[in-house]
Order: sequence, then C-alpha cells, then structure tokens
Amino acid sequence: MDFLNIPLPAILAQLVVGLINGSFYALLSLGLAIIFGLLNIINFAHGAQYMLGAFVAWFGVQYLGVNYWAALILVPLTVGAFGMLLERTLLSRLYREDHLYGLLLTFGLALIIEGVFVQLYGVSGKPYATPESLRGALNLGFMFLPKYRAWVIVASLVVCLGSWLIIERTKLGAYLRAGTENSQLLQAFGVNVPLMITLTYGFGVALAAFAGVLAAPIFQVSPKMGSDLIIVVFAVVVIGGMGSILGSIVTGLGLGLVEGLTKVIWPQASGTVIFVIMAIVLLIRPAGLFGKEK
Amino acid sequence: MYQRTLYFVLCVCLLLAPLAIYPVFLMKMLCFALFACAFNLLLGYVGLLSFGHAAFFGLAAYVTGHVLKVLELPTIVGLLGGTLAAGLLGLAVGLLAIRRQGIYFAMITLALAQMVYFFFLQADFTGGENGLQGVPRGSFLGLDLQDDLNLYYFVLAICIGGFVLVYRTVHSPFGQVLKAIRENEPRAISLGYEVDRYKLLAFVLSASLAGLAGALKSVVLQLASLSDAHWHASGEVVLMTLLGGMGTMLGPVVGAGTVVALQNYLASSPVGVWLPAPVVLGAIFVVCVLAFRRGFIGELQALAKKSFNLS
Amino acid sequence: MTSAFRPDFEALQVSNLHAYYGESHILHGIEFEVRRGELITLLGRNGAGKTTTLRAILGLTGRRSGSVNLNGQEVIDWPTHRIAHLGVGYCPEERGIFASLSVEENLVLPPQVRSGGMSVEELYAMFPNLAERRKSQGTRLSGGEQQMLAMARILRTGANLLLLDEITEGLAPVIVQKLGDVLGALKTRGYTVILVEQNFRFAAPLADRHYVIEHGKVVECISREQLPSRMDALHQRLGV
Amino acid sequence: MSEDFVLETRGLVKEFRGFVAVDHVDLRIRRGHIHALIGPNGAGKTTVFNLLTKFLTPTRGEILFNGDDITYVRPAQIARRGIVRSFQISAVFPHLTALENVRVALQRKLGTSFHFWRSQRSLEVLDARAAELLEDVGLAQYRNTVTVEMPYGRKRALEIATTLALEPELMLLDEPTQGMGHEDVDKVAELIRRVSAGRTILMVEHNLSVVSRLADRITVLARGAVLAEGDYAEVSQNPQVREAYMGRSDDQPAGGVAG
Amino acid sequence: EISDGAVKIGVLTDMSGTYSDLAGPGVVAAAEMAIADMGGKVAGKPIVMLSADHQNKADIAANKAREWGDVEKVDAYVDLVTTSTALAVMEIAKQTHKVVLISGAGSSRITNEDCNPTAIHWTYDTYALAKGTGSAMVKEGGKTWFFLTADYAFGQNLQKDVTAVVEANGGQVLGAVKHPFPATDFSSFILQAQSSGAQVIGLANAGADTTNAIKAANEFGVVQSGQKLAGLLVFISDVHSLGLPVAQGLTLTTGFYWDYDDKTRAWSKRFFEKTGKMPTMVQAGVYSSLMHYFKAIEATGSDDGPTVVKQMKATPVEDFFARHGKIREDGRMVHDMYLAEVKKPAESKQPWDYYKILRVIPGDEAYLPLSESKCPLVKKS
Ligand SMILES: Nc1ncnc2c1ncn2[C@@H]1O[C@H](COP(=O)(O)OP(=O)(O)OP(=O)(O)O)[C@@H](O)[C@H]1O
Ligand SMILES: Nc1ncnc2c1ncn2[C@@H]1O[C@H](COP(=O)(O)OP(=O)(O)OP(=O)(O)O)[C@@H](O)[C@H]1O
Ligand SMILES: [Mg+2]
Ligand SMILES: [Mg+2]
Repeated sequence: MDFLNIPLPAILAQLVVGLINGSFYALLSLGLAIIFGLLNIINFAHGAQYMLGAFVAWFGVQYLGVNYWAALILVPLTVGAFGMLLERTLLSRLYREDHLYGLLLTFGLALIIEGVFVQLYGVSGKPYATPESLRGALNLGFMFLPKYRAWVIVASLVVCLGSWLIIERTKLGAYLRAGTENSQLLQAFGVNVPLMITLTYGFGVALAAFAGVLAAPIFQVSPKMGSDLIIVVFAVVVIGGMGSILGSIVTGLGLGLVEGLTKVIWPQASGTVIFVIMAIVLLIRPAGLFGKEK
Repeated sequence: MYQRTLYFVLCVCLLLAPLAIYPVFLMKMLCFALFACAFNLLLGYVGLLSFGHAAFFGLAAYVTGHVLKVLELPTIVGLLGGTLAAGLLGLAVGLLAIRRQGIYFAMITLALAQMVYFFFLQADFTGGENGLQGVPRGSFLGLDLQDDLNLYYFVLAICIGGFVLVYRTVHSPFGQVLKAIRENEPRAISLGYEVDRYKLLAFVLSASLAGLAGALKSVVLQLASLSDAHWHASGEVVLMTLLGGMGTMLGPVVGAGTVVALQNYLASSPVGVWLPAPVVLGAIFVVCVLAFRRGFIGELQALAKKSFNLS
Repeated sequence: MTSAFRPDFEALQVSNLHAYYGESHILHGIEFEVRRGELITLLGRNGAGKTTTLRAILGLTGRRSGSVNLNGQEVIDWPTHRIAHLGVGYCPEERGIFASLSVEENLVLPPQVRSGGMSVEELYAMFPNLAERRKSQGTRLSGGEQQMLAMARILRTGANLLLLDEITEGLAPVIVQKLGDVLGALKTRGYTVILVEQNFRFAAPLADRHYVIEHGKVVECISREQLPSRMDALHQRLGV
Repeated sequence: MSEDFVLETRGLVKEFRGFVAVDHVDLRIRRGHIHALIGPNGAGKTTVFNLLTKFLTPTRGEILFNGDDITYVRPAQIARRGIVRSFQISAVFPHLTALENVRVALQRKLGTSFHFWRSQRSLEVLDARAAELLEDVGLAQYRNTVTVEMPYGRKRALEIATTLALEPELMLLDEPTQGMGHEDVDKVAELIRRVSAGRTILMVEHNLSVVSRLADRITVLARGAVLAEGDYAEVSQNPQVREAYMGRSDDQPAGGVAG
Repeated sequence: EISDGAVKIGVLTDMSGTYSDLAGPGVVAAAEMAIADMGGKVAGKPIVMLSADHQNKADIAANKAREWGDVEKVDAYVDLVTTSTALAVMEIAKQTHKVVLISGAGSSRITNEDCNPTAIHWTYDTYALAKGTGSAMVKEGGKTWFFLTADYAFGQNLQKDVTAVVEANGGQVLGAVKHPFPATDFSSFILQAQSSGAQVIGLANAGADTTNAIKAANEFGVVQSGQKLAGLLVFISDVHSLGLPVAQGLTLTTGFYWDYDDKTRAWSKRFFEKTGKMPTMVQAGVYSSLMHYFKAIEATGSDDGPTVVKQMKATPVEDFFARHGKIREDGRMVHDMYLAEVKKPAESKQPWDYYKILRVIPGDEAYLPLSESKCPLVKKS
C-alpha cells in the first residue's frame, strides 16, 4: 500500500504530525473566528497574543517559579485579561467603523508588541523545557510519537470541543452572531453587549495564549513566532467560513493533515498549499466550507 | 478652483524637491505613491480591498528587470512590458476574484498572490531570494537615465501621468458607473449594467498601474526582489492608503510618502536604536485609527468642509 | 418623579426629551405619558421624529437628555440593556431580523425580561407562516413575514411595555386585521403599547390617545373621546 | 397571441431547498396595462419579480418577453431589453445627487460607460434630459440634493424617475408606496398613472386603495400559485381572495386614507 | 587626501529581523569599539559611523547605500547580513568604487561569480562551512547524508556545496527535503530524515529555521537513535538560545570562537562588557575588518576605495579574529576556520562555555581554491 512511492507507515506518521499542527491551527483559528464572529474585527494581533502566551509562560518559569501546568491555566487568564484591557480601551471605539480599521489597529498593536519583545529579548528566542511527566515517546508502531506532542493533540481537542459546545449549546452562539449584525438591537432586547464583547474578546485572546503555552516547549519562545502564523490561521478561518466556530476547528485540523501530506509529496509547496485550497474553496463555496451564504 | 491651486503647488514642489531631498529617495516615494493610488482606485472607488496587489507590483518589477537586463531592450520597452504583464495577471486574477465581495475578495486575492509568490520563489528568472540585481537604467530619448536627476524627472512625469489617469478614471463616465455600483450594486444591475465587467476593468486598470509602479521601482533601485511580491508589501499598501485617507485623490500619495519616509528615517536614526521601526510604525497606525480615522487627507477634507459650512 | 413609592400608576412618562444624531438635534423636548394598560400612538409625517422618540426611550440614539421615567424609575442615564430588563419590548421599523440566525433562532433570541410571555407554540399559532418557515434563514423571509417575526419575538419575552414602529407596513390586509386583534387582546391582558403608525385606520380604533409629533416636538394630544371633533386638525397636521 | 401580451410566463416554478415559493404561475400581461400582483405575505410576489428580472433563476418554466424566450438571459441584459424594476426596499445611489442618480441610468445609452479616459463632463449633455425627468416626478427642487438627505417618499419618486430614464417597455414596481405618508402615497399613485402612458406596468402593492385606483387587471397569488385573476371588482368579490388576503375589509379598500 | 575631511563608514545590518541577534546591535557595538580603538581618528581625520537597519530587504539596503554614497559621502559599507542585500550594495559599489566589507552574508557567490573589485568578504562563506563540516563528518564515519534544506538560493547553495564535499570524501547523499522558508514546524521533515536512515542530517538553513529544526530533532530523539546533526550555519547566538540540553552534540564550523585563546578572550570580554553577550563570528568579523580597513587608510593616507582595497589586499591579516589571514584578489579574506562540537551541559564550566574546538581548518583548505574560482578578477595563469 504505497502512495506515490511513499510507504504507508511514513504516510501515517506524517498524518499524525499533521494533526499536531492542525491542533494549533484549530486552537488559533477558533479564537480568531470567535473574535471575528462577534467583533467583526480581524484580530491581526492574534499571532502576537499567541507569542505573549508563550513568553508569559517563560517569565513564569524564569522569574516566578510557575510550572508548566499552572501556566496552562494562569497564562491564558493573564493574557486574556490583557486582551480585555485592549478591547475596553482601544478596540471598543471602532465597532461602528468599517472592519478595515480594526485590522489596522490590531496590526499596529501586533507590531508594537512584537517590536518591544524583540528589543527586550532578541529574536532567537528562549528555551522552555518540556514538563518532566511528558518527556519520552510513545511507540505507535509506525513511529515514535513524543508524549508531549500527543498531549498537544488531546489538550487542544478538548479545549476546542469544549468551547464549541459552550458556544453552540448555550444561547451564547446566537447572541454572538446576532451581536455582529446589529448589536444595538440586541442591547434593546436586554443583552449587555459591551460586556459580552469584552469577555468574548478576552476568551479569544486566552485561546491564543493557551496555544502559546502549548507551543512553548516545542518551538523556540521567540517574538517572531506568531507573525508568520497569523496569515495561515487567517486562511483557515476563511476556508472554514468566517465566524463559523465548528468550521474553524474542523478546517484547522483538516488543513494540518493536508499540509502534512504536502510535506511529503511536495515539501516546498507546503507553505502555499493552504492558499491553493483557500482559492479553490472560495471559488466553489464563496462563504467557506461551513459558512452560511448571505 | 481651490483644488487646482493645490495640485499646481504640489507639482511645483515636486519639480523643485530634488534640490532639497535626495532624488532616489524621492523616486522611491513616487513609486509607492503611484502604487498606493492604483490600489486606492480599487479600494476607495470600487470598494474592493485587494490583499494581493504586491503580486502585480512584483511581477512588473521582475518583467521589467528581465527585459532590461537580460534582453537588453530600451527602458521604455521594459516599463511597458512590466505594466502589460501586470495587467494580464490582473485580468486573470480579476476574472477569478471579481465575483466575490468584502473579506472574501480580499482573501481570494491574497491566496492567488501567494501562489504567484510561490512561483517567483521557484522560478529561475527571478533569481530566488537574491533577486534580479544590477538592472540597467538605460536612457530615454537620448536622456541618460543613469543620472539621478534625469531619472527623477522621467519618473515624476510618468507618476504624474499615472496619477492623472487615476484622477480621470475616477471622474469619467466609467468612474460614475463604478460609483453607482459601489453604492448599490443590485440597482446598477437592474439598470442594465454588467457590473462584473466594470469591476474587472477597474481591477485590470488598478493592477496595470500597480505594475507600472513596480516597473519604475525596478528601474530606480536597479533591482527586483521577492520582498516586492510578498504579502507584507500588499499589507503595506493597504496601510499607506488608509493612513493617507482612502477614497481621496491625494490620500494615498501622502500615506505612501509618510510610510516610506518613516521607514527610511527610522532605519538609520538614533530613535531606531532604542525604538525599532516596527514599534514606531505600529504606534502611528494605532494613533491614526483612534484619532484620525479618515486618514490625513480625509480628516483635512472633513475639517475644510466643516469650516466651509460654518462660514 | 424620584419617589420609588409611586404606585404602578403610570408605566412611562417622558418629559423634555432631547435627542441628537451626531451634530443634528432631532428631538426638541418630547413630552407624553402612557399609563399601564394603555395604548397610545405617535403620529406624524415622515421624518417628524417618531422613530427617534422610540429609540431615545431605549437609549439607542446618540446623545439624549431630559427625563424618561419607567415604572417610577428615572432611566435616562441607564444603558440600553438595563432599560430593556424593566420589561420593554422593541419592534424596530427596519424589522432587524438577523440574517445569520434561522427563523426559530430569531424568535427565541431575545432574553426573557419578565415572566408571562407567550410560548413559541402560541406564537406559531398566531403566525402560521412562521411555523412553516421556522428552519429558514431569517432574512430569506418575505418582507411581510419578517414583520411578523419581529413582532412575534418580543411577545415571547414577557415585556409588557411594547414600542412598536410601523408594524403594519407591508402586511396583507388580513394580517393587518389579525394584528389589530392581537393588539386588542394584548391590551386586555394589561400590556402597555406605544404604536408608531402611518395607517391611521388601523390605529384609531385601538388607541386611547394620539400624540402628534412635528419637528421633534409633541404638538397635539388627542384622546379617543376628542377624536371625532379634532379630525380636521389631524387631517391638517398629517396632510391627509 | 403574444401580440397582445408583453410578458408571459408559462409554468413558472421556483423552489428553495424543497420549499416551493412560486408554483406553476402563468402570468400574462397585456400591453399598456397596469397589472397588479397582490397576495398575502410570503405568497411569492417578490420572488416572481426576482425571477422576471433574473435575480433568481427559475427552477422550471419559461418567461417570454414580446414572444422571445428570456428565461436564461442575464439580469443586465433584461434591463437592456426593456424590463426595469424598482425594489421593495428603496434603491437609490445614496451618495449621488438626484440628478446624478437619473443620469447614471441615461448614461448607458451614450455607449461611453467603459471610457475611463474621458471626462465626466462629457455626461453633461444628459443633464437636460435628467432634469426633465426629475421635473416629471416633481423633484425639480431636489436636483442637486444628495440622495441620502431626501425624505423617503421622494426617494421612491426618484427611483421611478431613474427607471423611466431607461424608457422601459415594462416597468416592475415592488410596493412603490410602502412606508410613505399619505401625501406621498397619493403623489406616487398619481405619478404611476401618469407614467403608465405608453408602457406596461406590473406592480406589487398591499395598499388596496392604490390598487383599486390604478390597476387594470389584478392577479392574486397565494402560496406561490395564482388564486384569482380579474379586475378589482371581480377579485375583491372572490371569497377565496377575501379569506386569504383582504380579510373582512368592506368594499372600501383598507389602508391608506385616514378616517 | 581623505575625501570630505572624514572617513565615513555605513553599517548596514539587520537590526530587528531574524538575524538581529547574530548581527544587529552587536555589529554596531563592534564597529563602535573599532572606532574607539582607533581613537576616533584615522590619518588625522575623524571617523564617522552611520548605521541603518536594512530589514533584510535588498531594496532598502540598495536605497540606503545609494543615499549614503551620494549624500553622506560614505566611504565604506559594513556587514550586510543576507546575500541579497550584499549583492544589491555591491552593485552600487561597483558604480561608485566604494569599499564593501561583508561579514554577515554567507553565499560564496559574493567572491565567486559576483565578485567585485572593492568588496571584501570577511568572516565565512557557504563553501567554507560546507567544507569544514562536511569533510569532518564524513571523516568521522558519517558516510550517508540527508539534508533539510531551506527552499531558497542560500539553502540550495549550501546543500550543493556540502554534497560536493561529501561525495569528494567518499560519502553519499541519500536525499533531501526542501522546506519552505520560513517554517515553524520541522517534525515532519525530521521524520523524513529519520526514515531515510542517513547517518548525518545536514541542516542547510539558518536562523530560526535551524533552531526549530534542532529542537524538533531533539524531541524526536534523532541523536539518541544514532543519527548525527550537522548544523551548516550555526552561530553561537543560536546555541545560546537553544540551550545546551537541546544543542549538545551538534557539529558545526565557525570562523571565530570567543574562548579560543587569550586574544579572543580579551577582545570578547570587552565586547561582553559593552553588550552583555558574547560575540558571534559576524560581530567579531566586523571589528576585525574595520580595523584592517582603518590601518590601510592610515598606511595610504587615502580613503579612495580602490587604493585602500589594494593596500588591504597587500597586507596580511593577523589579529584576535584572523589567523593566517590574507585577502585574495577575488575579495575573499582567507583565514583559519574551526570545527567545533557543542558541549554537553555537564562539560560547560561557565556561561557561554559552549564549544569544544575539534580541529583548526587552515584557510587555504577551508575556502574555494582560486583555481576553481569563476571570479573574473582572478588572473588565470
Ligand atoms: N441615524 C441618523 N443619523 C442622522 N439623522 C437621522 C438618523 N436617523 C434619523 N435621522 C433624522 O432624524 C429625523 C427624524 O427621523 P425619524 O426616523 O425619527 O422619523 P420618523 O418620524 O420615524 O419618520 P418615518 O415616518 O419616515 O419613519 C429625520 O430628519 C431623519 O433624517
Ligand atoms: N432566497 C430564499 N430562500 C428561501 N426561501 C425564500 C427565499 N426567498 C424567498 N423565500 C420564501 O419564499 C416565499 C415567498 O417570498 P416573497 O418574498 O416572494 O413573498 P412576497 O409575496 O413578496 O411577500 P411580502 O408581501 O411579504 O413581501 C416566502 O415564504 C419566503 O420565505
Ligand atoms: Mg420612522
Ligand atoms: Mg415582497
């Protein structure tokens, strides 16, 4: 059972690895989709917030003795709170404007955050040790899967599905969608929209920070770690259908797999394949895979 | 009337500028101003946000570089070749993208531009990430363009030409239809306009002008590189346009001038040492969005209108 | 108006209400009151400020000043969502159906602000068109169906002060009649209603009082009893 | 037979994911008539309009215009052939002046609409005609007003002027009086009557006083299908129509007139 | 004879991008040290330094270099971190006869087919890296190779150079995977390298790509399972940011190591006091190249490009940085290179104690022989 002369175990291994990347895409695009869905803001600072997550985790170890497991909870809370502060002080002034302005503002914020970190910590990044209990590898037969990577898949799937359930099963999802379209009317129905927006933005940012903590032991904790990811993650959201929560999760995982396969078949194109898929999807299904057409 | 004077003063300033400012830097500014104007034709007047305009800019730079360096044809042929190539690419991209709107349009242009970028990265004639270096400037009608001042006036003339073309397009029968389409598309259809064709023509025009800007740039700086086609460049032109004021004639020019000047200044100023350029640029975007949302020119216009109304 | 111990005598008292959209001053001191269980109308030409009055009550305009007293509470400084929780239901002129929600999701969207709202079944019985299209996307409904949905969804929330803006617009005569019946029924159930209407024939038999608005001011108040005698003035005001 | 009829539909059907919004509708619109399409909400009136102007594609059936099959013609082409519509929700170009609104419609015939190198002054030759049209609908004083600033009723009038600029053979009006004060209703009704000379009009309208005043012929739709057809007297006496649409309204048309 | 009454040098480097740690502010600091060590003067005229961030973009570098040349009358351009910026600036220098002292950029093209009479390539190049690491690893028994190559000209050049060296030494290249640049996740590529069964995995990339690849290799147990990692372009700043637990065992070639002998230590301590970091070879190279440049001006009393370069080429280079250094006619500064291995955490005695120097590679052995050069400046006899 070879595919393009590549042995099946190799393909399986690549799919597993793809799934890990997919988990990151899913987590990040979920946050982005939630923020876009509600605030109608393309949160260009998402990559920077992901980076903040990793850095705050590193600060935790470095200066406060906060271990990985505590960081997994505390860091999203901290960075989420920072996100809420940004929302209250800056973003909240833009809701009536074209969403281009939100993009410009968050882009500016991303530049500032990243620039400051480069200035303070340099670009090459900091090492973050894998927690003791997750060192070593699992033998899957066709590959050795580092335990930490397996944990990444589990953790992000749980968080993604949990968020999805909360949003879809409660009325929150309907509020979020309605709030994007006409927040004034929703307020007239008695929903505290500003509070809801702040909390949701905070939640989206917290998801990014969570992904950042997950990423810290795998990649270098570096100021630039988020900036190239953002455009890919954004493509994931668009393919999934803007604002579709489930869409962003499924597409995130799916694209991780596709990208993984591309890395064996035509590796140099693995950075571009997502855009090819995006172009095809948008030409066939204008509102994305899970999006509703207006 | 008052506008005429303004344009006139501006032209005079541009004619005299090389006396005070380094001409190559001015030319770079002009190229980006033309690029931003071309982009604004689409964003400001058709309401289409293209996130892939760097593809046209970059393609033209490569084609022009190739025509001048490898084929050793005259400069003007190089410029025309670059512009034409960008226009053709614009036609292809436009045909695919034009049916989509808003963010989806932006995304599909981005996706196509990324593919173009990938092509540039893989193709031989682009020289990969080293780019095409040492593009000869050549001459035009006996004018030696190797000389910075000669080249400056050559570039200035072309850029003004491009600007006038944008101005004319916006204020033409065609521009009138574009405006109608942007305001109410179904209504325009029901009046018998094939809106897709209008949008497509606008897209091709915008792409060609962006290409002209890229072609000029490769003559001015004598190189074409991948960063011209990177999505960062597409993003930059969006920022320039918003900063200056989208949907205004002069906005993109001012925005491009500001961004290019800032980048240039910050790259080598002492400020840049303790405050990296991205931080300063980022701060400017934030302040711009919060304080002058309509962009520099947009705010000025609003101010002028207000004081006009009051008086 | 500050005494918290006023009996449920009046549901809403608006006095000296000013409202602005940006720079433009739209309402110039609106004054009117509605008592519990009453139905009043706001009449006036296009652009007189009727819609703005309703929006100003809910705090949906830009700046506003004056006094809006709801069940004995001064709410002029309250945020919109808190005002709604005093039991106010708003049916906007442009209907405000959410495109990203299905008909049923639209219907159950507004949170319950009081007990005693109608059930979804009751509402479907009242507007069978909606039952049939319940899974449809909200804005795929026909113009009239959207109007029904906008009305139905506030009846579910238990709101007992209804602000209704031109609800008969674009509806077939049968439905208009049905709405008339519904409003009548609501009145007997003790609902308080402020109705903005162009369709005077529809409003006249239902209303306890009519307020005529011109240029952002109440210029006339006509009670049901006065109506026959004041018909001429009304004709003139409304240019009929 | 199509000599008499400007527009004919045969077995027109439109389904939305299983829901039949328009169900075998056979319309025949006689040249020179004002033909009204009425019916309960959700009956499919707007959908029929969308089908006729190709904003939607029919699931089945055909549409004939002057005997030609136009079932699969593109929307902009429909307008060029002489079918022009107005929209249920006011459709003007909000940031153009009234004059420019009309001129956009007139401009097409100059054939210079793709000329991006030409000055827009070249359009000034149309101003006289545009002003004339504004005059016709009583908007002379709004000539240089930006459309957003115009009252609602005047916008509807402007829409009609814009439509007229194309000199359509067949004009489709979707609820032209909706949302208007009584004054405006009368004005618009009068306007429609005036412009009906020399052309055919198909209109959707809930305001029965307008319908009764204007319509030569009425088709009643209900649940996507034709329920009845005839002049006002016939239709308004039809018990099915009364039940489905007019309700218990007396002979006097509902809506509209105060008092 | 000093033009405009001052010697102006323009440092063009990456101040905020991917390479700002290995060059960037440290390069500026090194240049400042060189000027200070000259007492701020050369041939009786003040030395003026300008610096700019070229952001790794050729057009910014070209624009800045041109402006500096025309307006500021800069006499020499220093550093230039990526090949594209170096080539762009060399193109300008060709027209204006200014001196270019390249330290950060690595492509051997700079002194090969694109060589330039007034450009000097100081610190290292891809050929030397390939030669050093490639031949050493093969000699140690790493016969079969697999490459992770950044999909751009630099990476491909590096791969090509190493392949030639490996094959010349009797080794064999089993395959390569080209990864997009930049890439974040290398696990997939590492898996492919693992399943190739090659004894050596060559990392033909740079900066963040290299560090992330090393991290992934560590995670997937590449070294434990018996394969060796060869970093083809690894700077001490990379090792510092990876930490020894991850980087240990990596073999690499470098043009400079701070802890090599007393001279290197003395200079590096001074650098450390100024910047808080130990110098990379690029930063040390900038100092060395500038000092040599200043001395040539001192000797000739002129800052005219061709004159100074002629003098520089005529003088051997011997300082804390360069052993047995000389500048060839193609502009290559040939000096001894070092094959190093990254220490185990236990072996490291103090901060920045990272490398074990395995072997000194004499300059003539490390760099492309002139006989194979495609540089037109080389007179073939
Ligand atoms: N968002 C807004 N911004 C600025 N002006 C507004 C806005 N909305 C309404 N206006 C202006 O406020 C005035 C009152 O409008 P309002 O909508 O309250 O009128 P109305 O009495 O409800 O009329 P209609 O019968 O047409 O619904 C009008 O002159 C209108 O142009
Ligand atoms: N795009 C669509 N998708 C699904 N259903 C639709 C769509 N458009 C219309 N419908 C449905 O088709 C039916 C007919 O709608 P239409 O808009 O034609 O009604 P109408 O007769 O114009 O009613 P009204 O008088 O209320 O405007 C409605 O039940 C509506 O929900
Ligand atoms: Mg109103
Ligand atoms: Mg309708």
